[in-house]
Amino acid sequence: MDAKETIARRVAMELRDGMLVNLGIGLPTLVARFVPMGISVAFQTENGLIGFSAPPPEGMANRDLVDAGGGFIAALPGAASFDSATSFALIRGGHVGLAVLGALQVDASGRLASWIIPGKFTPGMGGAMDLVAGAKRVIVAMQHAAKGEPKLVETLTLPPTAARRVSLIVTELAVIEPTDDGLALRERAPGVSVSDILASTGARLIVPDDAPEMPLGCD
Amino acid sequence: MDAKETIARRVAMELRDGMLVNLGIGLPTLVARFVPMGISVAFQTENGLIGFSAPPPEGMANRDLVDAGGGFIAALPGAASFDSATSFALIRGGHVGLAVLGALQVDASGRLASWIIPGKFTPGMGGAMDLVAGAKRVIVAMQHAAKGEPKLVETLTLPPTAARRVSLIVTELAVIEPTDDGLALRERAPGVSVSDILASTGARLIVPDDAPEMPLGCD
Amino acid sequence: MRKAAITAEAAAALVVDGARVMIGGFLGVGSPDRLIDALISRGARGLTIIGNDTAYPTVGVGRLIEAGCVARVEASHIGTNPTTQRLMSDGAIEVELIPQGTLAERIRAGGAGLGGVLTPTGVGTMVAQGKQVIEIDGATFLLEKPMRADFALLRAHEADYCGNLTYRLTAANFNPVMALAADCVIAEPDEIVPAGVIPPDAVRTPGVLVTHLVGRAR
Amino acid sequence: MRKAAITAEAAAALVVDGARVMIGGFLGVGSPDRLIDALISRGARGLTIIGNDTAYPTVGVGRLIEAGCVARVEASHIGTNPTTQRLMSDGAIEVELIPQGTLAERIRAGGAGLGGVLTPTGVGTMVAQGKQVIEIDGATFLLEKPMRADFALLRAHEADYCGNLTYRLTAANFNPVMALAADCVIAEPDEIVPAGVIPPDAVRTPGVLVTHLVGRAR
Repeated sequence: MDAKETIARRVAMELRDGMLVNLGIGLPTLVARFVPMGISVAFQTENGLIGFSAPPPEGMANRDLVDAGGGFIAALPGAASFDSATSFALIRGGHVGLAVLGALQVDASGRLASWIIPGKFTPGMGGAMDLVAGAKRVIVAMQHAAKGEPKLVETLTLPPTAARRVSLIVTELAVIEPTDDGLALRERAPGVSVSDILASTGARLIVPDDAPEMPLGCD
Repeated sequence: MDAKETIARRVAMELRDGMLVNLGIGLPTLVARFVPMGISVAFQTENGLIGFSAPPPEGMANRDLVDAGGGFIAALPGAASFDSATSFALIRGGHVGLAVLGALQVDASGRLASWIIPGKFTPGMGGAMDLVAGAKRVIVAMQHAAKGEPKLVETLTLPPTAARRVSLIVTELAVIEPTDDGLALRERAPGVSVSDILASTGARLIVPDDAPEMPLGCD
Repeated sequence: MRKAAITAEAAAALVVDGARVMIGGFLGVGSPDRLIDALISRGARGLTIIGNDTAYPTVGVGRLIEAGCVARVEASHIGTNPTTQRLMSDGAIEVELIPQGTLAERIRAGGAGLGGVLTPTGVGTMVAQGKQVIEIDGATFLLEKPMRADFALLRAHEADYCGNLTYRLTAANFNPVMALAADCVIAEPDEIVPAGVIPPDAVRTPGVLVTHLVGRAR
Repeated sequence: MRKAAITAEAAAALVVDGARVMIGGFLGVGSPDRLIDALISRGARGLTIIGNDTAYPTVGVGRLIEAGCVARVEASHIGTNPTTQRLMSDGAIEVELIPQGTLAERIRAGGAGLGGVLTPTGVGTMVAQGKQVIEIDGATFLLEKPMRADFALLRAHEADYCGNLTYRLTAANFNPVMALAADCVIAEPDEIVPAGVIPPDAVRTPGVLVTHLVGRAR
């Protein structure tokens, strides 16, 4: 299992029956492949649809039906479409139960940075700032480090996406929960030791006596 | 021609081709009967439809298709329906070219009162406050006096519907325009003299040397 | 994401006495009549009703007023219902009058996570009393607070098994915004159809907003 | 209230150099491609483009950037278009980044006569710089100003002779709010049908908002 699948599988364990879920572009999108058995969730794409699966059958793509990353999707029976103002009324208004987002950094206070590397790359925030401000729960799904540099840092060096603390951070090494006291290690990936995690983390971690292995579902 | 028809006919002369028009409940509704030849306007009913005529053919009424007074209407080809938030986005956003409203009083500053007689009757403002705040032009269509009391007064004794000055006042006796200097008499009804008008008016009127007769269209 | 249909009686049992209840409709058109029946049958008391109007004594929300279910009304117009007028004069019910567009927008704001509504409507009138006035680029606006409720009782035309709703002609009115702004949203459709029968572009209220669907009467 | 159809070229001639232009679409999906073609053909210059993104260099709004028509962009995302990134770095175009929900709501406010938008989005970030922060009942909101434009260029699915518009699936996106917020609204539909063919409940943009319809190519 590669790092991305580990992350996506672990995040999928946070899905609850009946939830409206928004998956960010990139890694978070993979979560849709691992919805646990017996659970039914609705996925929203913020460009204007609830109820899709991706990709459409070969040759069946419709140019007017894409996800927020521009990829073709299929609509499920019971899908609903709407404009951007309504889509973000759903997001800002707390109707999205769970948003899963990528991040460039998360700091000890649980804030994430995800939309700009000043002077280098300025993709823009897209819908991420609204999702962090409005979703009931926000999970950051990201690789633990990038090019050897830790992405979990004591204080953000990049501009934050929101003042709000995210609910959970899931990486290929660990599950970490931001708390009032700082970042608390909750789970280890299979075969990963606490010292492995500490070695790749740039922020102080609250380490429990026993950090269990993360559940990754079954096939 | 009775008083109401005179008022409705004169107001109808203010309609312009392509206008979106909102007619208030009661007397203003009559204006729809006198749209001048060669002019096409769209009527909005603020409970959620543009493009209607009233009433529907005998036996053809639909319980889900009424105007803001609760009366059955017919939708014309090209009608559009929408919810209350959208309806008032159209109204507040200046998309309504002309609103025609009834009033209890209008004063020398051009403000109208139309929604409450404190201690006696409290119908509420319904959509009137939004229409006065948002329509491009607002015409008050009302009888000149009620029970012998002038409805045009120096200063409102009833609570105002808006701070905004209305565009024009049309009664069965006269057409009056609120200006920076006060209420200006613009036209007389056929057979009505300036002194008749002054006798029924409780506010100072700016009287021109020659007040022409009001046009009332032809059948 | 299928929903099970419940009866109007089961829905009315959820709406506890004293609750804040948004009810769709405009002079009774687009109001959930079976839910209103059921609230009257169970003898609901002390409700705060949020809606455009109180219709007529024998129609829509007016029937709840007549049956003594209502302690407070937040509406734009009560002129068509003499009972509301009389009970207000007698002090038996409280009435807050709100301009119609402001009411729609306050409910939308409550459902859309906005902090309030900045509207020119009501500036310089009794409606402005006690409210913050904000000057923006030389124009004056009232700051109107978002509105939410414990329950929203909606009338829809069609619902599908996922709870997606359509409305018909002028029966939509306040129903779509109310679907956003209550903790528990109960929809009473004229018809229920399988998922996939309502095309995605025809849906006006996505099913994820609907807590319960009222099924057909047996 | 019939409208006459105009050509994309005639429409592009209306859109003067230097204008503020809202353009519907999300990564090019739901963007008015024939209007974009016509703007490029006529050599439009100095436009301020308001839209969700700048798509890709060969798609949608990205083509206007590539052709040198654009002086300024107000959008939520430019990460898919390296040309936008490069021209911004070079100082050849200005870019203002706006959170996607805030952008949609600011445009809606501009079209709905509201004084601004009170949103929690962006509080405590660079987006809040220079903006008024308003505390309401213990929560903090940014006051974001309404947005309007000289022109809105929309892509619709169907239009009828009255200008009523429908959109399809995820091609609606910013088009419906933009229809409210520009002095001149030009819609490019895939199909034009007679009045009465689009049922009133299927209309998403009432025809009164549409200034011009772009007709079929000859």
